Amino acid sequence: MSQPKNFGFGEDETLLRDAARKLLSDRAGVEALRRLVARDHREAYERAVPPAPWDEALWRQMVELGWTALAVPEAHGGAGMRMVAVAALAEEAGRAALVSPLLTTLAATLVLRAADGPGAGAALERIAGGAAMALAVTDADGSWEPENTSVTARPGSGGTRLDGTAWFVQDARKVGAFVVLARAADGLGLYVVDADAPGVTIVPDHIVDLTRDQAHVELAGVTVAAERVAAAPGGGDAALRAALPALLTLVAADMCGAAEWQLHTTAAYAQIRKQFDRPLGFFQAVKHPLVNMMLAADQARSLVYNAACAIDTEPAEAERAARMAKASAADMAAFCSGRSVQLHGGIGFTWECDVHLWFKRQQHNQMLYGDAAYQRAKIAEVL
Amino acid sequence: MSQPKNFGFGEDETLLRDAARKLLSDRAGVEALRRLVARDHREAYERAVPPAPWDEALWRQMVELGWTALAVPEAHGGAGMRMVAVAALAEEAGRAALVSPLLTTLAATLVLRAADGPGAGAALERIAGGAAMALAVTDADGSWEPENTSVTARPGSGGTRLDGTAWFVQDARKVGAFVVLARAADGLGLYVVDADAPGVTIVPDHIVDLTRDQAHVELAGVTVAAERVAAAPGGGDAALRAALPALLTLVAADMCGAAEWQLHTTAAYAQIRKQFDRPLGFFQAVKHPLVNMMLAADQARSLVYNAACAIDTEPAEAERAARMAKASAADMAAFCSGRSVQLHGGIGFTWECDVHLWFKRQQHNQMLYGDAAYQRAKIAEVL
Amino acid sequence: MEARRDTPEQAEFRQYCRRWLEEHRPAPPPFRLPEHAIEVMTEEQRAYLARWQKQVYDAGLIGCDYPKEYGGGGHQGFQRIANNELALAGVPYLLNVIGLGMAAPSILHHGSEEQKRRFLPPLLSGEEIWCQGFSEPNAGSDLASAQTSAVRDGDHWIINGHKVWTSLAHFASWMILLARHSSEDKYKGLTYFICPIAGAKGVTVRPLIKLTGQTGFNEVLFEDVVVSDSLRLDEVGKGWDVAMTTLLHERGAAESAGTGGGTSLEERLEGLIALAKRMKRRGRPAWDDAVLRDRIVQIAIRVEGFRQTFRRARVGALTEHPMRIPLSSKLLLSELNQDLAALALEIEGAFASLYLGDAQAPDGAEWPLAYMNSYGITIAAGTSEIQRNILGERVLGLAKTK
Amino acid sequence: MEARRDTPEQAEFRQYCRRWLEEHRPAPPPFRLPEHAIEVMTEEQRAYLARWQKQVYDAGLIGCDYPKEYGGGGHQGFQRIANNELALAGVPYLLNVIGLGMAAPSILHHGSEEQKRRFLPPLLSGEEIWCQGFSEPNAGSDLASAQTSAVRDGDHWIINGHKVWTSLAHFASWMILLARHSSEDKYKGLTYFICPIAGAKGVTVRPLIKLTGQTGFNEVLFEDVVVSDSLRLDEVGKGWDVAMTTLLHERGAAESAGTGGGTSLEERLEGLIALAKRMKRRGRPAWDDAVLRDRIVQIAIRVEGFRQTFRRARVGALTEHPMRIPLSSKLLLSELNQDLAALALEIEGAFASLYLGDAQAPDGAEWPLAYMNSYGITIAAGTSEIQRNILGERVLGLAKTK
Repeated sequence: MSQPKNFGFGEDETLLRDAARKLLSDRAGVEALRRLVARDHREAYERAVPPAPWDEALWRQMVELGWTALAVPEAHGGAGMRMVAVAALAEEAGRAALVSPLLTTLAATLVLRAADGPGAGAALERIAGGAAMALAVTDADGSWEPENTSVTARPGSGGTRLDGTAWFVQDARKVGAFVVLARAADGLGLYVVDADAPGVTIVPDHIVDLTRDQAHVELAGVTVAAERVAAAPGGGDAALRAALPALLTLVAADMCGAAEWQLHTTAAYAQIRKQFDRPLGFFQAVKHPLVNMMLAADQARSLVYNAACAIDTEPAEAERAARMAKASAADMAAFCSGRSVQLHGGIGFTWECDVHLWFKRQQHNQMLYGDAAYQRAKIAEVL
Repeated sequence: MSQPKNFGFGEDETLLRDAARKLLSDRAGVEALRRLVARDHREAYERAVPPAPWDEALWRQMVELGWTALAVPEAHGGAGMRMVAVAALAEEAGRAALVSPLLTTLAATLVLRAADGPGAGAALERIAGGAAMALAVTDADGSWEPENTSVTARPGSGGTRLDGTAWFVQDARKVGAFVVLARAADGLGLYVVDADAPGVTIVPDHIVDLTRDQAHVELAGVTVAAERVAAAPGGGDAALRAALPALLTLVAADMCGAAEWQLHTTAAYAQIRKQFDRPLGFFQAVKHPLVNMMLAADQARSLVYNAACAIDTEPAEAERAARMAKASAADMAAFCSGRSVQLHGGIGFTWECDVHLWFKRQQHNQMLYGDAAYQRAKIAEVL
Repeated sequence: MEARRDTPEQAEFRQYCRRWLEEHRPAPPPFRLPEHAIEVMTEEQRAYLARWQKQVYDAGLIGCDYPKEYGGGGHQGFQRIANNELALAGVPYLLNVIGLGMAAPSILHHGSEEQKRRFLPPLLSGEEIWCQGFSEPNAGSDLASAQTSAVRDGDHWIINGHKVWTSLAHFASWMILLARHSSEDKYKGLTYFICPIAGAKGVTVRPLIKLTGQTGFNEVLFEDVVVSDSLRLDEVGKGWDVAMTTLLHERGAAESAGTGGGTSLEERLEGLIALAKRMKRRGRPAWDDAVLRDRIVQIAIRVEGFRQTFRRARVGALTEHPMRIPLSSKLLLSELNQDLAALALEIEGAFASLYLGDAQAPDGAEWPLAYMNSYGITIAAGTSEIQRNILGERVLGLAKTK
Repeated sequence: MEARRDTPEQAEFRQYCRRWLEEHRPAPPPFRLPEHAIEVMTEEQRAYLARWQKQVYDAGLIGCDYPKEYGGGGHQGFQRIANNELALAGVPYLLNVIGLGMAAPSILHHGSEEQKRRFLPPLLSGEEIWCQGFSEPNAGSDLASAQTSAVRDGDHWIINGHKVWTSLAHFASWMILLARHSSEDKYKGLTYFICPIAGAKGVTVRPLIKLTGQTGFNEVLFEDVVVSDSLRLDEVGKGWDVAMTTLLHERGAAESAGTGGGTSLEERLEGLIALAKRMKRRGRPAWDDAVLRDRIVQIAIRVEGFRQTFRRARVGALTEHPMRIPLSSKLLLSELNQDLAALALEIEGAFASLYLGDAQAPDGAEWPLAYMNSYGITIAAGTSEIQRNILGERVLGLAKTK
């Protein structure tokens, strides 16, 4: 199967992307973002229970616009759009450093889409209907290898009984349910668990990133009914592996959008800010790093669209393409974030300057699903 | 044992260094160097047998000044000077991109000094008397691990019989004898073999570096008398290992001297050459790389003197310090060489510009005794 | 990999190219061919390669996308395929590399109807070789400070000056020449000419030697050289704009010049990986060294990134600023080639010391040669430093560094 | 490692320091202490640390190499030892970091006899805290463009203006202040003052918040603040020279500020290695990952290189240009700290997301905090870009970029 010249990015994708950019700049611009998460530094970092603020009205609006249904197959009431569309939306979310369970829910969707259990379809329908969900698949070492899940699934009265803890769960306090990976006697399964189900305890982490919340989710004798089993034992890791390229592409796309914001914000500053009686941008020590930011962002972005397109049209190429996109985007994000602070000079080091919000989001993105070196090691295995 | 504050670099070392710098700039300056090795590009690279020109008169003068006897213990008619002195001399040789078996002979000296065989002392006395010698210890894979030597030593009539080939022998056509590492039944030994001994064939390599010659030395039934055995079987690898820190420091020092030449030559060019109606040095795209060259050169040089000083006063620290020096110098050399060409612009790409002579010498130095990544892997084993 | 983007029509053409190249692969010459076209020096090399280019042209693999009336094939998106197949086939490179990569697009965009009809056909067929006259001894990076003068004299111009970096000038019938007709304005004072070289009165071509020890570029001196005004490209004072077009289209030239003839970036990457699997490091294949492997994968990612960025450049919806990608390709490609070759030298270890003519040299000493030559590309036609200025100023809108 | 360079006398002093520090290690405070001195905000933190510095001073571990008549110990080469032992002992850091690192050397080199006798003793003992007034909202990197004005009025000067980046100002008795007495010459128009802060009429201190979410530096506003001419440091118009001295001696301040209090570069490296041996990567210690290990060794080499370069700076025969090493130390150290912290975050993987107050955060979230704070150091008191200009211009003699 061959890839379309334009990455499959056509009319619909352009419309979606432009609509998203407009809505987010209207409803989730820098000012709104600051009010939401950075009004006060003590509030943000010094509370015993870290805050997890988000704009639920904006969420409802995104649901109405069908963003949560984007990746849900039509058979389950979704739009069943291609990965290039999902990537474009993720890119806009990153550009706005969006505080929302949107990407988390899209990630859950991509996994559920690949799962064949009785509960998968129902969960997808809930998502299409506006439910936010998060993956709960990572172990205490922060490993992204499914085998390592520390949650166990055993037959119990009235269904499957889950015990253990899922770590590094994204936006845990913004979602209504978790898609939990657990080890049963005969393999790994995926289970849909409501956040308020008996036996579920959400323990918030204190994190650097102000645009997300993260937690570990403790499961003590949580019962999951048969119709909530998204992937029967033995099918869970298969579903995760099938969805992995899409998960990597999703976060890489977020990084590309965020990097564009960093690039343009820093370039704009270099145009107006004067030092030694000249605009900063006159100096090659500022100009050339900005150009290097642009070049790095372009590489990552091209690889993201290639990966998205491969997921849509060339599955055999997808994992390699997606790992390349994530590796490229992670190194790019580290570089662009550092320069966005450094090139802003003194003001860039302050809380009042916006750059730290993207700096921190990127740092968080870099390690999600494994950092650049990890992805490269995986790529080397297939070169 | 603690290191002296000044690295042990005192009066004598300063005098030696300054004398060396003067002699080499008088007798082996850039003009002389060009006449010697770069008069004609076809001559340099297109002859069936690559040339190996050198200034034997200058060699005799260096012998008179006692440079070859520098590292020879006083017991064998040498000056028995410390490694800091040897490093200082190597630094000047690198600064001048000196065409001479001097460093090769110093390397052989450092190994012989560590060898306990009957022939070691005699060989050291020959060197003190002005004989040039080279190490022949590397196998066909270019490995610097003694175990891998592909030369064998067997009892023969009238002494030991050597067979096999030693590869990547430096300045092979400028020396009178080789210190050959060979595997005997009961371990590795070191044997002093005259270049014109029966059974010795020197096969010149065509190499990039214009300031050296290199060859593989074929040994077919070469007989070595007992008094020419520098290290009896079992003692050869010990001697090489003992000398290794000094060998690494020697080549790292050469790189530091060469880098200083590259730095000052390129900076001088940036002072006078104009582009866009300004001196090149005005542009941070030129200025900052030049500063980075300087910073890298300073780091390597400090590590070289630390390594030399450790060899003299703190043997337990010597290997680690020397590997750090070589690793730092190799990366530094690659960076400085590249910038010295790039920052010279169009002229830097031509044969008529001097920079390629140092560029090529540095490229050769980088891999001698193992490149930066190899040294770091060795360091990691002891961290 | 390339093939997956073909339309049915293109796929058919690709098959045709493949078949033709298999059937017409020329016998290897009895003499050594240099690494790439811009190093060709001897008459026998020239004759051999000129014959080959004519054959390839006649077969329809050159100028595929150029209009028929200018000697082209009148197709769309065929040249990429032909280039790709030419590279894969490992046949000799095309001799008229400056003409194809730089002169042809400049003439196509800025030339008069007459000029296009007169110059493009023999350029594409290789019957007339072209060279470039931009750089000067005192205007390396700073093209716009060119001092070679063009003085109007009725229907003619009198050219005086000195150009360097002029690859292939010793075989060239024509040069694309950037000259100064007025000293009033640095940029508007420049005019662009098609200047006769071979046999032209007052033109002297002298070979220069590269740091690799190889020839392949020249300096050209002009003493009262007479050029008809009909050889002026675009208007008087438009020289800088035409030169920008030339440099924009240079990528092709840069790539083939940068990398040893026909070999593509992908092939060089494959060569690098093969080298790592072949060379020994601490007794095992260098490929088993995780640190080297990680760096090889970094290069592989940059190669794929370049390929995909080039692909994205053709998708309007996914590119904001129109010049953002085009202006970056020469910079990216030349530095990528440099880093790729440098890594190869590290993989080679001691063998990196071996050079042309050495039996033990891996890949015939391709890598040390490619590494040294890579500086020609990061320097020529606007150094990497200048490329970054251009990107910062024209794409990011930063203040001019001047 | 440090010890091996001691003279017998110094070795004895080292023993004394060790013993004293063991016997006088203060009880940990009931409240959290910030990572380093310039973040100290609360009165209880100040009191605790001021008490500690006084104790250390009375024990003779501060100002060891300063003349006795200025409250010092009158020794030579003792301070390095005391600092080293203070770091190794893991005791609280010294509060008056700007005073010790920047004000004291400036006063010692440029102050009058009276100024030295008046200001150095309480500075060393920590009884008077100092802050620095160099940067301004519109003169970040470009110190020399400071606009804060000093107008002569008989035996006094009237100060008006706005300084930022003034750590510890909220506790400070004094500020080293760079002000403009004349607009004629950018550099010669600057004069250097010792300006009263605490309780001084017209002085307003406002806290600023760092991107880490922590306080620790301030902005200070001056409205007709009256400063006696006897508080001028060196001559009128010599402000720039004094400022250069201040920045030259900043390393100490930069190091402690850059890196979480007392911890030395070597300790941070050990912490990095320990982290790598502790954190898991693909089920095994990150240290087993050859790629990460290679990068750790690269950092280890830079750390040793910095140490040895600093050592070489004191050996005349091995340093050509006298400023070559001193002018590079702030740049090297700040970028090394930044890269070291960045690598630590990669080693932490998912755990790098965890921040202050999280029980699972490795090393109490020291690394993300250190990484973010490292930008304070690559930016403050002359950005890395400016440092490279200074080195290129003052050491390599390149044309000024201005």
